[in-house]
Amino acid sequence: MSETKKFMYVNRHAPYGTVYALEGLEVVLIGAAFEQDVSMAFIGDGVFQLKQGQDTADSDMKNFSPAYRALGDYEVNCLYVERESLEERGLNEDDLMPLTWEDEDDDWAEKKSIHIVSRAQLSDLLEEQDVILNF
Amino acid sequence: MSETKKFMYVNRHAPYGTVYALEGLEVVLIGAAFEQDVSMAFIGDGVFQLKQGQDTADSDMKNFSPAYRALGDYEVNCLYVERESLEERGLNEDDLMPLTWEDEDDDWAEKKSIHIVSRAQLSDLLEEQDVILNF
Amino acid sequence: MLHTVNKSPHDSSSLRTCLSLAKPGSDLLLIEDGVYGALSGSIHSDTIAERLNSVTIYALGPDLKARGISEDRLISGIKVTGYDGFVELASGNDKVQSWL
Amino acid sequence: MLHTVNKSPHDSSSLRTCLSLAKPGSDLLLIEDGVYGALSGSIHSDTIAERLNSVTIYALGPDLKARGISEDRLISGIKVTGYDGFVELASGNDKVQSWL
Amino acid sequence: MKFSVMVNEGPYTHQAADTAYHFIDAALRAGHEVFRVFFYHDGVNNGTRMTTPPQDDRNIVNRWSALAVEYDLDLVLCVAAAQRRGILDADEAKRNGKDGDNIAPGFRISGLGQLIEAGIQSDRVVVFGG
Amino acid sequence: MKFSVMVNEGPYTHQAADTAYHFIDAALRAGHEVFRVFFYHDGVNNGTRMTTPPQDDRNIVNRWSALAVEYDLDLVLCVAAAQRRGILDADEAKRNGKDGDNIAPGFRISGLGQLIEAGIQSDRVVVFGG
Repeated sequence: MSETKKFMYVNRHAPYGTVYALEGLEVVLIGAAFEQDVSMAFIGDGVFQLKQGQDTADSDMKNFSPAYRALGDYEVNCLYVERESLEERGLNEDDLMPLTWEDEDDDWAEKKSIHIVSRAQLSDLLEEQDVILNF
Repeated sequence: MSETKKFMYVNRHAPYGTVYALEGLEVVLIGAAFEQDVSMAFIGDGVFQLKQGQDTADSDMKNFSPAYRALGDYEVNCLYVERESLEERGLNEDDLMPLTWEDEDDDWAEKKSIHIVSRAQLSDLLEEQDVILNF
Repeated sequence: MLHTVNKSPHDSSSLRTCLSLAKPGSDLLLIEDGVYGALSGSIHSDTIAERLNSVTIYALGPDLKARGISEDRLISGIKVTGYDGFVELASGNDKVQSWL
Repeated sequence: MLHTVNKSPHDSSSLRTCLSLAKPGSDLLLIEDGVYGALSGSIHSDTIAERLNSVTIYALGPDLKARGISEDRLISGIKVTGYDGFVELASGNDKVQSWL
Repeated sequence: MKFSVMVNEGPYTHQAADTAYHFIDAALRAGHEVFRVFFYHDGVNNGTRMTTPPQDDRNIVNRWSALAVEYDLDLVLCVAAAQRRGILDADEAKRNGKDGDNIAPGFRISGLGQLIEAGIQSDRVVVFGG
Repeated sequence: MKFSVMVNEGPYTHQAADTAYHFIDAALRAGHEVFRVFFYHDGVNNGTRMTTPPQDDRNIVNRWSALAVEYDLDLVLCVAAAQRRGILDADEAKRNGKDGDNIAPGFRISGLGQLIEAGIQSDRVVVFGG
C-alpha cells in the first residue's frame, strides 16, 4: 500500500461505562502497524479516558489505561484534547496521564503526546483528515 | 398469587432508534395477564412513542405503534404523559394517538387512556408504586 | 464535510457537540433519533435554526415518517432527503463524521 | 425511594430528569458513568450541589476509583459507598427507580 | 429481604452487567435472598457459552454460571429477546430449526411472565441497564 | 466511488444496523462500489445465524446474507469483538475449544487490520453506530 492517509480516531465516550473507549484503543494499536498519518481526538466525555489514577481493583474490570502509555512506542503521538471539554468537566491538563514519546529525529528527545487544543483548532484538525473513525 | 401490587412501566426512550420502546411494550402486554394494578409513564423522549401517524414503510422497520391502541383491551388504561416533556419537544396532546378503553363499570363508556400530568404529579405517582420497571 | 447525528438532542449531547465543531459550509444530516432535532417548536429549535445560514441541514425522510413527523412540522429551511440522497451527500462531501 | 443514575450528566439527560422528579428525602446513588456527576468544578456541579439539602447523594466508590476520581474532587456533601452500601440503600428504601 | 434483578445490557459492551453482578454478590453475602435474575434486551447476551474474552479480562459469563452454582440462583433469559439476538437452548434450537445452541450453564430461557412474577414475589426489583 | 462502511451496533437493539443496510443498498443501486462492511463492537451480532426474529418483523441477518450474495459483498466481523460476544466460525470454535459455531452465511471473521485497510483503500468510510 503506497498511499498515506490522515486517519483520526475521534473518542467521545468515557471509559468503563461502555466498551467504546477500550475497543477504540484496540483499533488504534492495530492501526499503528499500517504506517498511516495517525492522530487521536478526545472530545466531550472522551477526555475522561486520559484521566490519571484509574484503578479497577474494586470493580474487577480490565484497567486498560496503561495501554495509552504504550501509544508513543507505536508512534501514535498526536493526542488532541479539547480544552473546552476539559473545562466543562472540572478537569485541567494536570489531571491527564503524562503521555510521552521519543522523537527519533531529535536525538530521541522525550516529548509530550497530549496537545490541549481549542474547539476552533479541533474543528480545523477534523477538516484536514482523510478518514475519521468514531468511538 | 393473591397479592396485588402497583406496577409502573417508565418509558424514557424514543421508538425505533433503539429497541427499548418495543421490548418495553411487550412486557406491558404480557404483564397485563397478571391482574396487577398497572400504569405506564412517558417521560422525556418516551413521549415520542405515542406520536400519531407513525409509518415505517420506507424504513422497513416493524411499526409497533398499533399495539398501543390494543392496551385498552388488555385493561392497561392509565398512560401518564409528562406535560413538560411534551412542551420541551414542541408537541401537544393533539399530537398523540387517541388511545381509549371501555369502562365495564360505566356501561362500557369509552374513556381516554392518556392522562397529561405535570412533573409534580408524575413525581407523586412514582412514589405510590410498588414496582417500577424502566425502559 | 458531511456530519451525521443519530441521537435525539433532548437525550444526548451529540447534536450540540456536532454544531460546536461543524465549520460554515458543512452539511449535516439528521438520521434515526437524530431527526427529532428537526422538529420546530422544541427548546432546541432556535439554536438549530440559527445555524441554517452557515450549515445545510437535512433530515432523513424515512426516519421522519417512521416517527410520525410530517414535513410541515420541521424547522423552516431544513431539507428532507432519502437513502439515495444520503449516498449523494456522502459521495459529494470529502469525508463523513458520524457523531454517534 | 432510591434513585440510581448510571450516565454522565455531560452526555445524557438522565441525571437532569432524575433530579426534576426526585422528591425531598429521596436517596440518589450515582453509579458507572453516573459518578462523573459527583465531580466538583464542572458545569453541572452547582445544580447538583443545590439539591444536597433535599436529596442525599451517594457515589459508588469502586466506580469513582476505576475512573481515577479521588474523594477530594467530589462536590462537598456527596457520600461515597460501596456495593454493600448499594444493597443497604436498596433494602432501606421502599423501591428503586433506575434512570437508565 | 427478597431481591430480584433485571439486567438489560450485554457483557463488556456496557458496565451494567458488571454492576448487577457485584450488587447481587453483595446482597447474597449480606444474607439476602435473590429470587430471580431476569435478562432482557441485550442482557440475554450474558448467557452464551460461546464467549471468549481476552485472558487478562474477567469472564463475565463464567462468573454468572459460578454464582448460579454457589447460590442456586435462578438466571432467566427472556425468550423473545433471546430469539431476536440468537441465544438458544436445545429446545429453542429444535423449535426454530437451528443447528445448534449456545446457552451457558446455569441459565434457562423462559417468558416475560417470569419478570412480572419476580416483581410480584420480591420485596425489591432493581434494574441495571444501559 | 468506493465506499466502506463500519457497523457498530447489533440488529434490532439499535437502528444503526438498519440505516447501514439501507445506505449500502442505495449506494450499490446507484452504481457505487462497496469495498467492505466491517462489523465492530456489538455490530458483530449482525452475523449470527441463530437469530429468529418475530415473523412480522424484518430478518436483519438474512437481509445481510442476501445482499452479500447479490453484490458479492465483503462482510467482515472483527475477531476480537466477536470473541467478547460469542460469535464464532468453525475455525474460531476449534481454536477456542467451543462445541459449535454460529456465524451466518456471507460473513467472515477477521482482524482489525481489515478496517484500517478499508480506510486506506476506500474513497469514503461511513460509520453507523449507537
